[in-house]
Amino acid sequence: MIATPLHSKRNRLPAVLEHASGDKRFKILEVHMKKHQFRHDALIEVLHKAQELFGYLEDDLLLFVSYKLKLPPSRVYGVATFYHFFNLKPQGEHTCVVCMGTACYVKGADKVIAAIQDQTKIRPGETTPDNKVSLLTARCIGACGIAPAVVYDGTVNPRATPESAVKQIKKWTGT
Amino acid sequence: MILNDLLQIKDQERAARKKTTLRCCMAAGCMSSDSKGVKEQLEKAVADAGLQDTVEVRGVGCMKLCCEGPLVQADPQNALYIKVTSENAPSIIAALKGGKAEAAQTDPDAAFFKKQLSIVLANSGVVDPDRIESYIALDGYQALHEVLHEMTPKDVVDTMVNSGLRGRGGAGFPTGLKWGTVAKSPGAKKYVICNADEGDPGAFMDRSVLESDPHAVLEGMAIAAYAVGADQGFIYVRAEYPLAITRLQTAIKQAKQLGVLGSGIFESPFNFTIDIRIGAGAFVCGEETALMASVEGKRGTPRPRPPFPAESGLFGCPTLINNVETFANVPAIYRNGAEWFAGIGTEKSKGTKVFALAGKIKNTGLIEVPMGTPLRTIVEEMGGGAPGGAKIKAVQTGGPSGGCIPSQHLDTPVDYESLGKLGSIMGSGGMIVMDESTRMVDVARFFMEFCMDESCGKCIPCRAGTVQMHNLLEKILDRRATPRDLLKLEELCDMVKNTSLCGLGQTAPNPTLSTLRFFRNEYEELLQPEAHGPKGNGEAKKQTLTT
Amino acid sequence: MKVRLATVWFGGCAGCHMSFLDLDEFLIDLAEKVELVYSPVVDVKEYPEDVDVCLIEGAICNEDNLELLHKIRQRTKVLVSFGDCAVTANVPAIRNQLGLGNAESVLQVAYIDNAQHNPCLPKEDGIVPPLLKKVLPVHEVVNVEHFLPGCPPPADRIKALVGQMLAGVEPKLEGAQLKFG
Amino acid sequence: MAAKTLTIDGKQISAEEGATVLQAADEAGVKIPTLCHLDGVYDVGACRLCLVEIAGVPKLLPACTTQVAEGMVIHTDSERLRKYRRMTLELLFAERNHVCAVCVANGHCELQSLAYNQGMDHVRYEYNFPKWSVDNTHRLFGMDHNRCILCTRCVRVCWHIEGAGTKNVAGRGGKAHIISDLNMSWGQSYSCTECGKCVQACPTGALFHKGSTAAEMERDRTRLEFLVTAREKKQWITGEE
Repeated sequence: MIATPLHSKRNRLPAVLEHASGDKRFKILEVHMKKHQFRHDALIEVLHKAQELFGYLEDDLLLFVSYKLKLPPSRVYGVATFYHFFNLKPQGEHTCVVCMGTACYVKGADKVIAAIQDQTKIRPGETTPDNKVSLLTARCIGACGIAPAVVYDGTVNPRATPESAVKQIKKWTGT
Repeated sequence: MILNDLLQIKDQERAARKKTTLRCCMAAGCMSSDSKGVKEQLEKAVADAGLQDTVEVRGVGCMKLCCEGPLVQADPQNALYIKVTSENAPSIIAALKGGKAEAAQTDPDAAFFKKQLSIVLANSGVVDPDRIESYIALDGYQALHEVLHEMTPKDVVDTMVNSGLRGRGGAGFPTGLKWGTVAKSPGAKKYVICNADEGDPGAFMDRSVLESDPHAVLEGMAIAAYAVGADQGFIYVRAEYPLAITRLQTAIKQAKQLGVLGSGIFESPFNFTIDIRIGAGAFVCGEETALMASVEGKRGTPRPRPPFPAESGLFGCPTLINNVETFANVPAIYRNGAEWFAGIGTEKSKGTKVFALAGKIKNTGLIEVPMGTPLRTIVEEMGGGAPGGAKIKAVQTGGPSGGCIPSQHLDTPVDYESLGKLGSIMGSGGMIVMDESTRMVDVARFFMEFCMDESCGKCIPCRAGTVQMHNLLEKILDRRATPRDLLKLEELCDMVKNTSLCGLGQTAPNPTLSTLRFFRNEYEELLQPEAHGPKGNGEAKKQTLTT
Repeated sequence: MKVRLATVWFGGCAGCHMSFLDLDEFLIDLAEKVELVYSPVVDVKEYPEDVDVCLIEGAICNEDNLELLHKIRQRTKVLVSFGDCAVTANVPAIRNQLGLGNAESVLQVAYIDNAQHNPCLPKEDGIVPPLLKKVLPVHEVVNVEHFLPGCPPPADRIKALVGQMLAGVEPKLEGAQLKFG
Repeated sequence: MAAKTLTIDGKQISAEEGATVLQAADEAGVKIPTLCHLDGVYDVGACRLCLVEIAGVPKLLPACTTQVAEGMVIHTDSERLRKYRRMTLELLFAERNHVCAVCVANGHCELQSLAYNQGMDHVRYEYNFPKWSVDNTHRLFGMDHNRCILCTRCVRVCWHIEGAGTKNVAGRGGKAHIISDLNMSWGQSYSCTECGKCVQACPTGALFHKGSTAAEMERDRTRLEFLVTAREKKQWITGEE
């Protein structure tokens, strides 16, 4: 795969700033940055806030952050892609996070996730084509006492089974 | 804020205690089983029965037996209710008046509880983590007052040295020595960081401490800051722990309002503020130099040491980094004295250790035991063995950096040195029990996959070596590997261990090495004979032509 | 008794064999010491038994390669991976980057997309041997005793290795003699 | 500056206080292999090729970030170190698609020459054959991710000598890769000043001048040295021309 030469390059920033001026969420984000005095070390905090406001971190949003914090865009992108918590693509309507920590794993989380994959036909990190469900895995949510744990839209579900997981997915997808 | 104000709060809080207390667990595990609904129903039932003046329903932190949650404990009746639902919660109130409780009970004096010795978890399941007064009622912040007014920073460091406390994050570095080094490092600005990036899968001690007793951590950090001369602290906590973050935010706000954090604490010249930094899902940030990079808002990649953080850490300033459990030990050490603490545990490992007991075991949850307690006591007596009478095969400690201890070594005392001798580590305290149905090569592959995914990619041995080791483990599991592949795996383990930049890479081979050491037959059973050529030797046999 | 030498040509451009022919007068010395029992330049159909040494050019790309390689290993004392394609899989393995289905893609490009006449896939038996899912260097399939990198290995490098072997010493190439590419 | 006396591979040498083991060894004529070190930019200790044994220190330490100390006894070329170095190189070759035969840097590549100098005659690990792209969108330069070893020299010269901050590492672990700006094609990068320092710094054929074909891409490091001297020592920058 070889990309071909481009002869025009264009500064996207003015367009991004103009777009941002009409969107309230950018205002809120800027207030948040101001709270941190636009400090460079607040980048991760700012990205958390941005993801909370917009759901995911699209390029224009990252460009806005880099401009406001006076950081090179490559720094912002490098940080946003280092941490698995940040999504650069939109997520589905519902999220299903299967904990794959050791305790959950030895208690059958692998079977739970296999059942969900079978039902949704997507792999971890993907979203169903109808944009209903995103499937994610977590490294350990620290709920080992109730393993295996699955988080449905932010709510922890204890002692999950392949059946209970499929039931929840079906509820979301209406099948 | 002066001492009298503190004592006044303590007295008021104690005087307000009611005849009966119903403690309802509000830590993340029980919350996921609707303990919030349980608490609401209990409160409603108390109101309906007109018992507001004699019965207190208190939301508390972790009550340790997580597998049986939601838990409710009635005192002084000493009744521990398990798996309480919002439907049967009202019957617990009825039982106070002689009725019958529908909720099941378990024995609060069973070995799981009785064999514990609580220092770090002393307040866990007792205080209301959302109320600073509740912490003060149990002598909270008195140690900080005493330290600020009656000890020099050097005294504080000396006490820590004498206590013998060692870092609870995994490596077991003597805490007093670390404090002393930061204290001696020249620099006008210094930092204290609390490492709450509890990333080991299967470990939830730090989460529980933060959710159950956040003020103990804040007080510990403040004492440490005074000892080393820092005025700014950070708590770096995982984004996966939203409840812990909320509780910490509440605790910091309350501590500031009361004046036990901020400027001129207890009318001394000592200033100290604490900010929270939320991680974003990177295991490597548990490594101290990576953590500092992350606090600085950068990619969480580690850097070579020296210079150590004690000399040049956050923003290039001397920095003290300890983990949650280490800080949570601090107030008790200054309340009760270094000798008291040094009297607990073994010669080289003092005090207690909190473990998160999970996996194929009957009682999963949190335990705190004196250092030196045999694994067998923890797993068989306290944990109740594997469920369904299955045979325990191994205990995994230290997460992806640790190893599997086979059942024949269950009499090993739990301390830094003994676990190290078995090729495992104490680690942060995750303890996963495995029974006969667990395949050890699969366990090794599981951890290798973890390390491969979590490698930051900076140094080659870890970035590319974990990929190759994972390939080889998959090959073995798929029955495609030959004895030569096994040798290649062992050679890579040695190389990655000795050449990686940070702890993640240096310890990534441990689960594989320890399962190879104790369960080598499980690997060998999966091997295929060499397809062609010389068998059994690692290198292709070098030959010359002899004609 | 003369050393029974074989050379074989798998997935590669024959450049290594060309380089072998560049040995010039050394070939004459060689002819006194070895008997060439199998080679693309010798008209022998079946790989013989009891071969002392075999120089293998090329990566393992298809089932014919694979089958013959196993036969070679069984019938040969010493195998030498001869040139980068044998040692690293080199250019033939670039198709591996396309992942699953790369073999089909390669055929599509070669026989359909770039065909000037009668674009069609060679389906009949014996025309194109079935391609492997992944092109492999020789040592990932069988044990290999010696490695002679280079694309192609220059004649002096070949001479050094073969010379050492004939002299009965452990062949050892060093430094720039081991340069890939 | 005080001088420190130390022993490197049996040779008694003296080095300035604050010098790294790598510098001291270099001055003493002992060549320690490295891929991520580049004169003029700060060291990151990432490639692990310059690890050395220091008597009394249980761990191997990178020569590039370890400072000399009085009485240090250093071994740079033990059998163990040679074995680890060869393995490190094999891991690199297996990681991406380093096809030397068709590389612009063939014959001028630090990875290639290190491999043969360390006696790497083949790679024992399975090649990953990952799918990486070639970015040819820049007017003057190209980036072939297949040949990148993530030494981050390009990132460091871009940030610390040029000050543009165009290049960075994105992603992590095996997915880590070099980006321009927000992972856009290089030709679209608005911050790139087209100075070409990254191309000069690259040890392999990952960054190249467009138009170079196989084995044509040679680098001129003196151009970097010149700039570093200008910026750090300010030798001829006196305020007015």
